[in-house]
Amino acid sequence: MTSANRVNDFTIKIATVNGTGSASANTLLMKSIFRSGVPVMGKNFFPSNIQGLPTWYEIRVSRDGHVARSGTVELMVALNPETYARDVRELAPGGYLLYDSTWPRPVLLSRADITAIGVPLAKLCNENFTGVRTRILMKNICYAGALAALLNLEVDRIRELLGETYGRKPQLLESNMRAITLGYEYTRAHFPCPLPLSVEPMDRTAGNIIIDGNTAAALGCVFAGATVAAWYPITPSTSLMDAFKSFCERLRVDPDTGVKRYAFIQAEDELAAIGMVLGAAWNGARAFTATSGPGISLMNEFLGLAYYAEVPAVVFDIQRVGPSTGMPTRTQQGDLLSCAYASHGDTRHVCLYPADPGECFQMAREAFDLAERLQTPVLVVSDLDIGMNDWMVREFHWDDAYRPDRGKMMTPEQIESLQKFHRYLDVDGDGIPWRTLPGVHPKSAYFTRGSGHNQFGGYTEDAAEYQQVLDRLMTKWQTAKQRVPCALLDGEGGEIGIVSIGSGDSAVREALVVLRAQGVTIDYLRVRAFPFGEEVQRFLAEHRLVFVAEQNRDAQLRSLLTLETPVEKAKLRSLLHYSGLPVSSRFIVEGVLAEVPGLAGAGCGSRGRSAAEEVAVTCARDAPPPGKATTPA
Amino acid sequence: MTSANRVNDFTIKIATVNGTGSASANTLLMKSIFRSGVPVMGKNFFPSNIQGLPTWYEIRVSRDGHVARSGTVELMVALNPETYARDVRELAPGGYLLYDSTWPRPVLLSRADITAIGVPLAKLCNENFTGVRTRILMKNICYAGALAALLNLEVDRIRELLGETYGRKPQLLESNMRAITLGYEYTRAHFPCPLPLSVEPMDRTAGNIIIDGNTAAALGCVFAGATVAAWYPITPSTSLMDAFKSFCERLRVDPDTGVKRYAFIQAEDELAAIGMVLGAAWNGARAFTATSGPGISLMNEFLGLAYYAEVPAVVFDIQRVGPSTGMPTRTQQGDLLSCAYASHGDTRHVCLYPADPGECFQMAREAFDLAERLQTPVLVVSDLDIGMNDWMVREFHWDDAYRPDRGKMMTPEQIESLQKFHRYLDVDGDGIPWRTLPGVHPKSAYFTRGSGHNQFGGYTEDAAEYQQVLDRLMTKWQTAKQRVPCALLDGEGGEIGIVSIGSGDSAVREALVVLRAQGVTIDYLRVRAFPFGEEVQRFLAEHRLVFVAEQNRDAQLRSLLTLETPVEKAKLRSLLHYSGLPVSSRFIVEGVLAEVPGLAGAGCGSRGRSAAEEVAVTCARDAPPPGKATTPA
Amino acid sequence: MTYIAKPKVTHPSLPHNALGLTRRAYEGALSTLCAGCGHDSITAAIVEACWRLSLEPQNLVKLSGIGCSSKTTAYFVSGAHGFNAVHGRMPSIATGANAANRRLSYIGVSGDGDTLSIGLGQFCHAIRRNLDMLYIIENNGVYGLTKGQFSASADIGSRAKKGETNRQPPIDPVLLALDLGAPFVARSFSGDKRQLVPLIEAGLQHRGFALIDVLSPCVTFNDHEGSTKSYAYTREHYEPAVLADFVPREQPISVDYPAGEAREIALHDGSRILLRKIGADYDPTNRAAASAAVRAREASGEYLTGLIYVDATGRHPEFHQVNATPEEPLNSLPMEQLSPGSLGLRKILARYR
Amino acid sequence: MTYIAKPKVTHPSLPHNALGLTRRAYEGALSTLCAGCGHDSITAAIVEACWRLSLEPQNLVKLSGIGCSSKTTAYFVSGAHGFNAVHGRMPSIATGANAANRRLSYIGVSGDGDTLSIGLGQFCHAIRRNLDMLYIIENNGVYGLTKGQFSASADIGSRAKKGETNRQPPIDPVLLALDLGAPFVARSFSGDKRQLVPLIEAGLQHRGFALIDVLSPCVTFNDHEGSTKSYAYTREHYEPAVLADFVPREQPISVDYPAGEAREIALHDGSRILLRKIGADYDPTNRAAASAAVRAREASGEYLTGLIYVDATGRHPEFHQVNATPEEPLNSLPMEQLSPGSLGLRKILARYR
Ligand SMILES: Cc1ncc(C[n+]2csc(CCOP(=O)(O)OP(=O)(O)O)c2C)c(N)n1
Ligand SMILES: Cc1ncc(C[n+]2csc(CCOP(=O)(O)OP(=O)(O)O)c2C)c(N)n1
Ligand code: SF4
Ligand code: SF4
Ligand SMILES: [Mg+2]
Ligand SMILES: [Mg+2]
Repeated sequence: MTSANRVNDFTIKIATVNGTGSASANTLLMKSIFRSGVPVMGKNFFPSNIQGLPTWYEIRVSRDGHVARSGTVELMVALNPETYARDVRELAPGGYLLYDSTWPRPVLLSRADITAIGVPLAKLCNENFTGVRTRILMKNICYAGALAALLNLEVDRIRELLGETYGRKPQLLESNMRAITLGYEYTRAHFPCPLPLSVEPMDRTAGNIIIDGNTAAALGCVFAGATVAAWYPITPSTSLMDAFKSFCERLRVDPDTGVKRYAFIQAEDELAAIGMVLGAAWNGARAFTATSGPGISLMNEFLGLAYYAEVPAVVFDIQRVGPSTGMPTRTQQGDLLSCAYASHGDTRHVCLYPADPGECFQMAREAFDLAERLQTPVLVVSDLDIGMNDWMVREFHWDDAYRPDRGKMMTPEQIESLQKFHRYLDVDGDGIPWRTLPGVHPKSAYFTRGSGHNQFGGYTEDAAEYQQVLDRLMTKWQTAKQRVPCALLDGEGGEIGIVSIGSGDSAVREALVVLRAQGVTIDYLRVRAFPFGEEVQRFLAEHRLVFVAEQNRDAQLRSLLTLETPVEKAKLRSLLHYSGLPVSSRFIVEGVLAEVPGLAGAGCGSRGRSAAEEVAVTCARDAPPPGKATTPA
Repeated sequence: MTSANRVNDFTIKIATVNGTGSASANTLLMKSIFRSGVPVMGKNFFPSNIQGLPTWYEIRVSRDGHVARSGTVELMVALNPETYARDVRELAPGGYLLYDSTWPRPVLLSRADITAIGVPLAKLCNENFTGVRTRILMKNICYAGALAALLNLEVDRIRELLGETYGRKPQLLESNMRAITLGYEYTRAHFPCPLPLSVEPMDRTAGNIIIDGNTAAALGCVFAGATVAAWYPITPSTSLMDAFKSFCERLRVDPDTGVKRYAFIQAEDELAAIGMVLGAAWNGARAFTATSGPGISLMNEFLGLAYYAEVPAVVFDIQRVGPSTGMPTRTQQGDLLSCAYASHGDTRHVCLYPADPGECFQMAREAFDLAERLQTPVLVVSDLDIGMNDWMVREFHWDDAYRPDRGKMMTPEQIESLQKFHRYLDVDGDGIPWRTLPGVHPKSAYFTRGSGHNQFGGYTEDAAEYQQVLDRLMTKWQTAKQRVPCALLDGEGGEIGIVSIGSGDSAVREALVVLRAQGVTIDYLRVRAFPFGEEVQRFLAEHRLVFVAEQNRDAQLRSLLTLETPVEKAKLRSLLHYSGLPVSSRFIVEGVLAEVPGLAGAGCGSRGRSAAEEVAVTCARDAPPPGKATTPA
Repeated sequence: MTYIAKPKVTHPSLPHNALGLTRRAYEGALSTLCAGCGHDSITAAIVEACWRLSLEPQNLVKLSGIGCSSKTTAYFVSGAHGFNAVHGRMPSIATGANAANRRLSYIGVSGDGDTLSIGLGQFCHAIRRNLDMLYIIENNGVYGLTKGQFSASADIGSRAKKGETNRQPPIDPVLLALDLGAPFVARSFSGDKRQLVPLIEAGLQHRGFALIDVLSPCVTFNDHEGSTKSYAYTREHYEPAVLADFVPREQPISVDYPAGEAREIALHDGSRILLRKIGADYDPTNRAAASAAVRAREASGEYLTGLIYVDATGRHPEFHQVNATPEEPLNSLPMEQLSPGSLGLRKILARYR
Repeated sequence: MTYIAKPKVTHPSLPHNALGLTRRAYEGALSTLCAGCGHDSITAAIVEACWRLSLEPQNLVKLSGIGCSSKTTAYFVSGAHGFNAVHGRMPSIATGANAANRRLSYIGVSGDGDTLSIGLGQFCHAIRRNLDMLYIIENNGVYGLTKGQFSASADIGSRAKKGETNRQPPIDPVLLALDLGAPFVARSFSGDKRQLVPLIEAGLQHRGFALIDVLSPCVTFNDHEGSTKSYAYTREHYEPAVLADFVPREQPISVDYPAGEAREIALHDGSRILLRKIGADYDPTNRAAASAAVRAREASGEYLTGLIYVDATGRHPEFHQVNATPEEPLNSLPMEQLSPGSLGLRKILARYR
């Protein structure tokens, strides 16, 4: 750690054991920093079990508003004996180590370049609380008190936060506050406080919230008017469905009758979950499911049916580490290819790629509109990092004028005026046919099938009739390119570009700032949807060298770009991160410099904006359709 | 039809109704031509139902040995009133129409450029046979007699063939022969026989057989020593499994005890079928399944497990028209992408692409060896055209010295000599670890899982340990490139190349002959496996322009080439055929000329061999491993 | 919003139902099944039942999987929307469709392969959810469309056309449905329209999951001697347990039954099922007894048929009752009832600050 | 080819089994389940049973799906190969493995979610095939690993930790297994080692599919008041129907039972199960009666436990008997017995000329 000023600019990592209540302490710490007006982010690295295994929480404090992992840890709270050695090792030189000095920790001696701060957390709690479980829980609040002292957090704010949580349980509030105070007092009494890395109030968090992507996506579904949610539990998608359910319980249950204005169905597996979504959407409800990689694999057959029979559906894929069961509680962007081309035959799917909870909220709504407009499944491809971690994002907004875009769904009057309704006819030349709902009009019936059908909806084995429908689906695909959210551009005119996707965004944006400080200016494009619009093509065409930063082994985004744009792939350089932890800005910086060693100082000019600034560029496609509104980014 | 000499060079198409016994007449015709020493091919276009719908059979007679569809029909046997009009329309100018003149067919009048030959088939049979069913069946043998007269087929040969079929049922033999004679005599009596397009004995079929790819693949599985076959019925893979079962019933049942040296399991679905194959292969049996597109979609999850946990498996995908249920009885190459990358996460699979039944036989054996050598699923990606149609191919050979290559499977002695067995350690540097079988040695146990594991086989959520295994899998992938069958090259040194795959081969080979006759010489590469070897890379690099001929809408082979070789994709030109019928040579010729209009006559030199000649180039990789043998191509 | 379709112009003497429609209005596309296939008879029975019930065609939803049997949804009531799903997965499509609009009638047609092999899990779970639908299995003991493999409903000892004998026990959907809590469980035979049509009527009107397992011989692959699902065998071994008559709402019972022989079961919409016992002590409202009776018959190679079990007490809440969804279909709730609006959003977000 | 492992050096006073191994030799990796989880007790019972049976560790194959329960195969008999498949699909892996080598012992461990939701189809079909394996369901009424959702075995009226009440009927694997023809069906409780261990022994030695549904409370998500799968509720409502003792081959029956109270069932390898009836007229060899008894108890919220049904008559041929596979494992047949060679090929191809 450089001795430079680290006030409001450092990373804390807390190592504990899962199921021991440390989560509330971590939230407490993060929120109290957030309420001091200092930008902050929290990432949880938890095991795939229920209780008793190592777990970590990383808090990044960043006066500049960087929300990615930095790649270094300046303050380690090492409370898990099992991982103690490696936790100490991970600390940056010059860093601080907070440990429980109730027991001796000889490993400490191995590093002279760090400052160890021993607080007898267990001892303090054993003396002040009774009961095994209570003592364990309180120990994990007590360290928050110690950190409050070291970082100069305001105790009143902590009390306020505890009050919000335990307001109705005064006893819990009291014991928690007591544990905080124990840690706080002991630390102040025994160590010089605050440390050089500390928190000083600022005003850079106003208008922001701290939220995870799954909660945000669930909220988006509620606001978009989704009424049928079918799913099968799988980490890390579960919290999205839990959130949807609890929002609905709060917002959509008639207080008098108990009537619920939604159907929440726990399916028997993912095949059934997507089947239910298709059935419901075919029948006119806004319906969705959430899953992760294994679920996408299981949904392949039905996704192909939906593509070919043109049934809308919204599927959230909260990616985790694959292949196979992989590491269910680690993050990855490994399903890009399998989502884009899920199923056998010539099948392809519209995908949206949110980068943070704000986009999860917004794209949830967009996904429903697109699915109905395009009559096809829309996959919102998020990941564990976005979905389950705590992100600081702009507060969401909602335009009350919003009405669901049901696309080309015939009204009874329209049907009445027809001679005969034909399901798969390209009446408008955009490749999107009209559909009808059952029960609406006697003339509206049609037959939906995944077997060969002609443009009238009839069964066919005729080559020409079959091809006509398949070709129209490609016309629709072209139309989709103009309807999906466009890629976001930052900077222009340079020779070198970088493309990223989803949760990699924040790391890239920070990296670009760091690189610029070293004289390297790079233009940036973040793709937000598949198929790619022409702005993606243009960006690739206009740069001599384009880095593609993504979180998987096989360069899946680069593959999609190679396949679906005219880019010469030789100019695409991959930056691949696939450890299961969210990519850090450091990884990007080092990756860029390693690839182009001569770059630093060469001053590749570009009139780019600061990457950390809000990216405000939106393309024309983002304009809401007349009468509809969208959430400001 | 040009008036040129069409002796031994024309296509007959027979239009009937399915379930009426015309299949035996068609086989009879084809076989009798084959036994005259004239190369012939038969393709069946049948409906996805059991009885009563239109069905067609195309017989190509080709003195030059072309086995693709030519793209034109010179003799139409139009016996189905329902399709009569379009059948007449399809006939080439100058062609001949054989129809049942029992009823008037006014549509005939619409074409003056063809010769109609009316034979009162129904009348003849009604007068000579009794019983509704018999009369229908005999009508469909009777036309074979008429054709025998028109084409100058030897009646004795037909009798011989009928004898082989009905040898033990003299009554059937007699009635069939009577029907043949009825048609034959009537036709000779009323029309000038033979037609200008007729069959003259040659000696170009010696050493060949007529067989379909599914039967050949099944035979390959028997010879490779497969003992566990698990599947779920699906067209067009069913006949592969049926053939395996019936070969086993003939060859592997102990006549005394009834003991069966194989397990044939009809699974409850495709998920179970692949699960059974994995369980059996994990436990040391050679095991396989066969399926088609929908089955591949359903197998995605398990295929990912097999890739990551390194379990061998052999899967035949007999492709049919997608997406979704599609057209189950039509052919396509639409699963190339979904087979190569089946499952979520960073997953990729070894694929083999047979082009005809000969390769089905050979690659079945290779698939088992590769699956065990590489400890990964191997998908043999065939299609309905190869699998279910009648192909003339070189007779298969077998080397009795062949012994299954079990790959790195530890013997008890090897295990005994180890300190400790570690399942996923890269001992040899080729990315392929060693495995053990249950029940063999007390020190051999390991734990197979699709969740995160380290090189020792232990469960892990550690980033570095996880990545180490994932990286080794890529090393193994590199090794695979050197082990899979190489692409076949024909011609070299030209500027223009064409790449094809699987069943497209024969059409391309014929097209190249036609093109060369017009002064256009093109080098040809047929890929036979994924991942691609460096010969594929080289071919793409050495040609200025490369056509990619394949049978799907989305250019899936071109996509694989683009992704997995360094080729600049701009030089890849797609020739896409996706009507559901096998591609014809005419389609390729016209596609090439349309793309490069100036090509004809420009004489783009290449020292290519005749495309119709046997392609004899094999690369070093095809050499069998020491002590093992392979079938000559 | 519904419109009454004008009846197709047909022969004026054809009988009309309450909607003024003839049977023709309930027909569908021409069948492409084999001549004589049992499935076609079931199609005819469905046409008859829908006509008798005077269902508005557009208020019916037809669902199926893949198979000869599953094709038949195209062959009846062409005025109804149809969804021919993928193999074995019709129940999930039905669940979603039903969730979206509870006001329509749902009829699912499936095969024994579609339901008992690839689709077994979805079938069981649809029953467990007590989805309000009529589920018909056209049970022929084989896979017709893929040319005659044994299905999971093939009986032990049944011989295939090629000679093979099945040695695995059959999965009996009727037993499963009884175990899994289905409130309406029936078995019938495609050749017995008299028994089948009222069962279909009752099944369509009954609230909750109604299963009718219909023995439906496959003339092409499973109608030979030795097959226990052939016409001959089925005719000989099927034993009606109870005869059911369906009596529409507000219609008096037209036939006189001797007292004590008939029993009336009222459905939620006011229509009734009239049951006449055949076996002496058979009680079609006792689930355990029904199960035992089916099992006992099966042991002697016989098929107990008729309305084997029915519960119209509403003891078993159906899907929408369990989920407490509104009477109004979920697919047509106005946005105001779904989205809390910008004000609501601000409130919700308060705790994320 | 098998080798006898040298016993790990342990305290000399620990008891040794016939192979000279102590219980330690049958243990596995350290459990990572929650302290008090019922599953850990079942693991201990498996260890005990394998030790008592003197199984050679390498002759055991451990199979599982995904879930807390499915993790446990790593926690016993580390000397046995294990295959932790994907969620719900263990039965197909077991089927293939068993097909390849019939000489080993197969034990599958699964959860109620793994078996009754996503895996229901495979579970039922493995039973139908009468696969020779012991299948243990560690049944806690919830999805433990994904944090407490109701599973399909949750009872009507059972309350979740968050307060929700389940209103859907449970799927009872015991009833299903009885319907589907399983020859060995048992239920037990993780807290009753006395009952459980002999059942595991018997299940492992029994030829054909043996199911043991073990109630196994989830202390973290389903052990509160209101849960019908909690320790408290289970202890109170479980009712042993028959007590089973397992008697290894050639070992005399050590305890004296009053005449008429015990009944011996011989297994194919010569070992025996000794059954002692508890209920007066309970007959564990009558499938229909067993089914009725289970159902009757269930109606009153009770779990009938013990060896509920057993058939050791061999009336139901197991998988390999049905398939007539050789005694020698398929995975080790020599090529000469499999491939007809070049001569054979020429003969075969004759008819393609
Ligand atoms: C995923 C998948 N696997 C296999 C098939 C092939 N297939 C079509 S129908 C069918 C079985 C039909 O049997 P059943 O449901 O009994 O219907 P039947 O034809 O006998 O009426 C099968 C296996 C398919 N369409 N999809
Ligand atoms: C295809 C797939 N879907 C979902 C999951 C997530 N998942 C893991 S375990 C589990 C349920 C486990 O429940 P159960 O079998 O009852 O085991 P328990 O944890 O209760 O012992 C689920 C849904 C998965 N791993 N794979
Ligand atoms: S094959 Fe069998 S089930 Fe299919 S249509 Fe023909 S008779 Fe019916
Ligand atoms: S969550 Fe429940 S089932 Fe899982 S380990 Fe903990 S107690 Fe056991
Ligand atoms: Mg059937
Ligand atoms: Mg459970």
